[in-house]
Amino acid sequence: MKMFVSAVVAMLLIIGGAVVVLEGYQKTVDAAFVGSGARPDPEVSLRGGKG
Amino acid sequence: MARMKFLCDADRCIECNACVTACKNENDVPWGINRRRVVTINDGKPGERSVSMACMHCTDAPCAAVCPVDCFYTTEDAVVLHSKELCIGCGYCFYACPFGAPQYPKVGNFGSRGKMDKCTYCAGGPEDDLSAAEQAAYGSNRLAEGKLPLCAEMCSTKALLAGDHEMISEIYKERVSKRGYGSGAWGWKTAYKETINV
Amino acid sequence: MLIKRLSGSSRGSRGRGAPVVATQASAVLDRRSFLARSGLAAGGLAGLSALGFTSMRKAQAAAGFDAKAPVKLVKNICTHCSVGCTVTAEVQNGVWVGQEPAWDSPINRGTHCAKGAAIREIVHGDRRLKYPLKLVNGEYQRISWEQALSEISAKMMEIRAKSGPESVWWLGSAKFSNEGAYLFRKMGAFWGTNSVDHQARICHSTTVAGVANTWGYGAQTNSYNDIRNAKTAIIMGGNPAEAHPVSLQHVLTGKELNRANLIVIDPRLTRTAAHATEYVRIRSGTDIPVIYGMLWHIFENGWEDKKFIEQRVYAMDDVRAEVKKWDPKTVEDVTGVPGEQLKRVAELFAKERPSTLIWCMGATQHTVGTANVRAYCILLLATGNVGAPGTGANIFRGHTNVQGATDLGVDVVTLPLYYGLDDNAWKHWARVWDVDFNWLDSRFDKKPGPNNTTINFRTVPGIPSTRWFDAVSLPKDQVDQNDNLKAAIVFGHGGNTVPRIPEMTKGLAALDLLVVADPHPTNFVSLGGRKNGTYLLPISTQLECSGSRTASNRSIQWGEKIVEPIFESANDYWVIYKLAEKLGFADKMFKNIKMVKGKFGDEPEAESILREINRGGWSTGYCGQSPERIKAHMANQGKFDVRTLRSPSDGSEISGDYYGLPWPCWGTPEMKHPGTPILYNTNLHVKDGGGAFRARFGVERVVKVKVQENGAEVEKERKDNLLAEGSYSLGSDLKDGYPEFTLAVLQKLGWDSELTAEERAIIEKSGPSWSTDLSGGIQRVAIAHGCVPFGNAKARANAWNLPDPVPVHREPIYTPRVDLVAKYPTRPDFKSFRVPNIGFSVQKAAVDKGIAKEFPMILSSGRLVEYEGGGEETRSNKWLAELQQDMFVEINPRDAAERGIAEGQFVWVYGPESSSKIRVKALVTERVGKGVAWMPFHFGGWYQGADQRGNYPKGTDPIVLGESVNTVTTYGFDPVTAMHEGKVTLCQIKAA
Amino acid sequence: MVAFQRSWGLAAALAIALVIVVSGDALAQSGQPTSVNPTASSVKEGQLLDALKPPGSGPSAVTGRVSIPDTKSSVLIQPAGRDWRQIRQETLPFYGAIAILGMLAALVIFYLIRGRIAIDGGPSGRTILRFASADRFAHWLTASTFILLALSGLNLTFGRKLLLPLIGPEAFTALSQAGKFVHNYGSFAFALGVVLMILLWLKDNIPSGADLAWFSKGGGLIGSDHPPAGRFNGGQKVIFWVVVIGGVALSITGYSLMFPFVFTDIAGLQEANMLHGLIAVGMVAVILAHIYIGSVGMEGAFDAMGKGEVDLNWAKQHHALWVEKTEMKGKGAATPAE
Repeated sequence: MKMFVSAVVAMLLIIGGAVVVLEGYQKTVDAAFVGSGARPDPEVSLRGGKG
Repeated sequence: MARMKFLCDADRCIECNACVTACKNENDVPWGINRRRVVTINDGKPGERSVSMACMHCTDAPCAAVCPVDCFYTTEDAVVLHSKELCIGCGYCFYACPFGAPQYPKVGNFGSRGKMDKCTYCAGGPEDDLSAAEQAAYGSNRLAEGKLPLCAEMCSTKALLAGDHEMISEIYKERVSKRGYGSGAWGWKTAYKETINV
Repeated sequence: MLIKRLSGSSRGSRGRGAPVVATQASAVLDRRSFLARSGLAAGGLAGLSALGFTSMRKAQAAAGFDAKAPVKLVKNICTHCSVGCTVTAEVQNGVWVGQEPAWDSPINRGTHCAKGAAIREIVHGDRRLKYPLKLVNGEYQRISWEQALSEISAKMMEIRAKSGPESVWWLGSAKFSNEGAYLFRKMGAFWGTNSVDHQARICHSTTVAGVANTWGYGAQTNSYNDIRNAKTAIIMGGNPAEAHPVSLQHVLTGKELNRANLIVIDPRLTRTAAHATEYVRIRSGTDIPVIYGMLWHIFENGWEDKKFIEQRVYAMDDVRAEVKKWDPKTVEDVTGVPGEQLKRVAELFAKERPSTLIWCMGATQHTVGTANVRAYCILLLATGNVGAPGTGANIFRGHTNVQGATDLGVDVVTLPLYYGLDDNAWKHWARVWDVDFNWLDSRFDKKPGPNNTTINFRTVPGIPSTRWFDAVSLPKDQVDQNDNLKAAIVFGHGGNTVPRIPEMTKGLAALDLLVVADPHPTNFVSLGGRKNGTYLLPISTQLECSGSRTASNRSIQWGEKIVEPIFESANDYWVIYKLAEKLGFADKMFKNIKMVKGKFGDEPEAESILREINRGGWSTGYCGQSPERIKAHMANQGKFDVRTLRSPSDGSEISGDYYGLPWPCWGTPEMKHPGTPILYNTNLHVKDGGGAFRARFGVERVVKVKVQENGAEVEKERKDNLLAEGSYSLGSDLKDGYPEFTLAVLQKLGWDSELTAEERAIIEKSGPSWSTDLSGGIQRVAIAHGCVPFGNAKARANAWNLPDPVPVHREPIYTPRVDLVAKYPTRPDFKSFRVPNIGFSVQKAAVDKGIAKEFPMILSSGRLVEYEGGGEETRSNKWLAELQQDMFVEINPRDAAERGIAEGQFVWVYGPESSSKIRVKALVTERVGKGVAWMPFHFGGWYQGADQRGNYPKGTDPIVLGESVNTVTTYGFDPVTAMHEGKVTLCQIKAA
Repeated sequence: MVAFQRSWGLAAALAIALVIVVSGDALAQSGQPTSVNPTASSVKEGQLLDALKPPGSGPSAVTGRVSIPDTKSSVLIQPAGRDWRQIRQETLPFYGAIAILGMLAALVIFYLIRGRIAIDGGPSGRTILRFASADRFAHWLTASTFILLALSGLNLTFGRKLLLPLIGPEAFTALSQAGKFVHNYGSFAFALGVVLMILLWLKDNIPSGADLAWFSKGGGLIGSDHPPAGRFNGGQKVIFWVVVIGGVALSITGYSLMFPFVFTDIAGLQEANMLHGLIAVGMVAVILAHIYIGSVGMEGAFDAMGKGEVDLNWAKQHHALWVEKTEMKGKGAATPAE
């Protein structure tokens, strides 16, 4: 049973890791759809992680 | 009751984007989400046509049918609305929608794409009419004020018609009979399973 | 924060009995709350909260929700293009919270284009200039208005002392209200220079010159609404679908109801061409051969309107001679248009009447701009398509008040209302301004002229906006004034709309003083690398002050102030008044103008400025549009008919008026002249808006002619009658042509007895002619007899006082067809507007250096519907900026394939002068033909590949920046008005 | 993000549209379409939809050009949504229900007929190591995530009809939202598990002759004698390959759904969603059988993965060849069962 528990814990860790990592790359539309010349409101960057 | 529809007369639409900015102005839609957009077909060639497209509020709406959490409802004016409280942002409505109307606040969305936002025919959402909550989540509710969607009201050449389907069909038929040509009621067969024989 | 209406109310919708219970826009609901509500919170772990694990949040009422403040509906006019759409604003507690369609306006009938529907954002403007700024060692410091105006005026006085008044250059704006434009020109006059210009220079300056020299006034002869009557419409050199979208409502409705022919002639298959019944693709810069190609078919087949020509046109035979050279073969070689197609177009235009000719920048922005425009008018005259419903020269003006600003003299060649610069004009305005003529004269520089004459700069045209930086950088002896330009006072004008930006940056850097008074910092700030001597003054938009503006169809509309000027911005009136005060002539300048309490203290009242304009506006019929009459029109917009623009004669205060009292609106306001919707319309009585061609070129023209007389060649004098023959306006007592009305003419006709005593007294003190008689009596009497005050003459097919009296084709300076330059060279070099115009040498050098091989592609520029003018204002509006986020060049698929360019990739566009290059995206499309490239001209803020966003003061940089097309556009100026050649030059494109 | 439309849809649409709309416009040097009447030849929706349909398939999308960076919005009409809806509303639920309920029914019937398969000669009290801790870890990692993914996935397909009426919209939204969250982020754990299993057990799962024999005798479940089997018998190999192929397919389609428009356009996403659903439902059915046989259906089977040590008699009965090989190596010394 020990392995079952460790497997479930591993699963939860992976889920948590995925959230933190992937949310970092998650872009909001006001950051995703920005053309070469555009810079919408700087302070309202809803991008996760890197500004 | 009225059966509200949209009709874009592609022979009058000049892609001036008034409908797009009117929608943004009236509903305060943020950068990146375009409830309404104008698509130009055959761009640059003779026979080029522009069509303004948002949600067509279909009969037997595909989005409502496929929604896993059943968050859509159709008003008696046949306007297809949804509740952002119930939506889980799964994207199924986007696959089903023939017109690409549903939009999501996030892109590259790894499962948390945010609540779906789409054209509400300026009829708000489930919250009580003209309340602050409805205003914040869905934008204005012009239908409750006895008006029509601002995109159609402000269309520069009166190409985009909104209102009861008999009235706008009548207007379009009359126009086509007078001018002798017409590229048809775009999207009606797909959305309403019937069209205006031009 | 965009304050959005919290409405628990019926928003004052029309005709609804329900009491107006509205909510106060208290809680700030903007895009962030919108996104938060849609399940999207900021921050890294957005995933968790975004999902709203406990998604069952009760919709908590926004704090401070208040439903008491009523909604006020305010009408103003859109500040973007010249169609003149009415904007209905909903104001709650002094906050503009929403826009409603203005259903009543006969011009836009509730509709808008993208810019009009997004105009509310301009008054919220988080990218606006917020307070006066001073550039100190490259850093912008916030200063007070008082300090800014004192330092500016001190510097100006210093320059005046050292170099004289001509070294200060005034650049006004087409965004002024009529009152602002008038004050700006008046300030230039009181300062002592005629170097006062605005966007009309690079818009329709050639139209005004060409059309005025053909039949009297240089303005749109009919109106947008009148196009509904047209059976055939040619749109040549214009793309109204992007530049005047709401005008398409009338053009397309007319096309549908009349099953009209809509023919678009343009080098590019524009959005307008997509709705045409016939599209003719021509080579850029060959307008005259196309027109003459059509006239060739018309004269060949006798389709011309012979009676019209014989009665109302002078010297059409000179044109016939020139047209003979343009047979279909030659036309096809030069323009690329097959003969068959031009014949079909010519036949439709001449036979299926009424036909109208619509044009815009495509016709005017050439080194042959004035000649182009005259050729357009000649085509209309030949086919008798002037002065009737559905006909006419529908000149689509650009900005919201470029027509009003042009009328009110923000122009280097004239005083307000086209009086010109001669002594007669100055005396007239001295009388109206109630100022001593000699004092005005003393304000101007004098300079010894050739064979001991003295040049009085009071009567010398100033320096236009296309040449100002040459006047700064050229050596002093090449500039015909005491010293180079030292200071530039810029009110509401972009920095990227004039060609040769590399040259301009040199001039910009060399200026001692640069003042930019504008709602936005403009491109002047991003270029030139200035470190000191720059002042930015925040000016409010016209939506934040009241005033009248003249639309392209000459209708004058009144705009009510919607909200107070935001941040620390002030309106034009106050700034001009304060500057005039600091310069020491405010007392004289505002002598008859009432002062009212404004945001920063006393400011001139718009209504009283308009009354002063009415007191002096006799020459152009700006005398009848009193503030009261115009405001009555705005209040009763719904009563005006959409096709004729006339209101029913029901005895009300506006009965029988045409909407906006389109000028000329003769006589005093009390005379209640209804305005002239269609110029030169002989089918109506003058008191109902009828008219005729203006007798402004004299009664007779003496022409020296060589004639064979019994074997010897003798030079004889032939006298040509310039007055109309057998054509007159309805109900005219004089059944033939007659000169313009003066006291002498009245006396000869015995009508002077009808003048009242007061009128006679005023005439003694003021001028004896219809345009200088301040009482309006001469006009009243003339109209009583059914005659037109400015006379009844023939339109001139041959404008003998202009270069190329009969328009001739001349190749653009930079032309791909090098073989044609010898046969159709540009005009020889000459001094124009105080600076040398060396177009001929530049064209010759281009041919010698083989520029056409190294730069094979024709480059043209034009409009986008989402942006306007230099684009600063519209690129700062996030709803518009989102729609066009990349500066691009349109390139034909085959040209792109040859250069290995893919759709959407970055490319370099190289210009033939100053090794200029810009980095833009490629838009591969069939809109442009092979060998043609096209770019919008609204972008700025990048320069030759480098992003200049850092040069803008913090928080005032527009949302979208991009390269300016005018970095690669080139030399070339119209001989009459110094208009630039923005529509055709050469370029090379390579993948970046 | 490239601002202009770049998907093949546009190029094809325009090229084809050009053919049907314009009389051959051999563009002369100056790009001169000869007699052109843009209005008469105005393109019609029906015309375009039919013309753009690749032969023999569903109607293709009508695409055009938009000026906003969101290039996917240039798809004006994509009727393929109808087909996707058809499969989502009818095909998937129908076959899903059949597969799952059918399997459950079959297992119940089998249990009633065959009952629990006992160990020949009862448990011997001595055990033999069957699966090391790594094997067990991989198995349980994949198994536990699969169960969660299956439940949340089935909820999206059947929840609306079955669960929503019971627990009400708000609760169902909360549940579905949590389910989607777990589904999307748990997928990484599942993918990892599948990879581990491949690494660990691929070599023992290559199909061989013995398997055919195993199948011909119904795997010892039907009838009496028991075909010899190596480490993994035929059935287990089937399960292995179903999990591997199915797992990989689900991951591919799943991740193209989680990264929309990165790999494919709208049509691709619809296809991925259809495949994801159908494969998943099939896998659920198969795994149900696996769960049955590994727990209720056979005495002593659970210990293989539970403790890793199996009863010797069980091992001899089911995996005789494997037992011999192991003992021959003398590695698997018998140790008394704890």
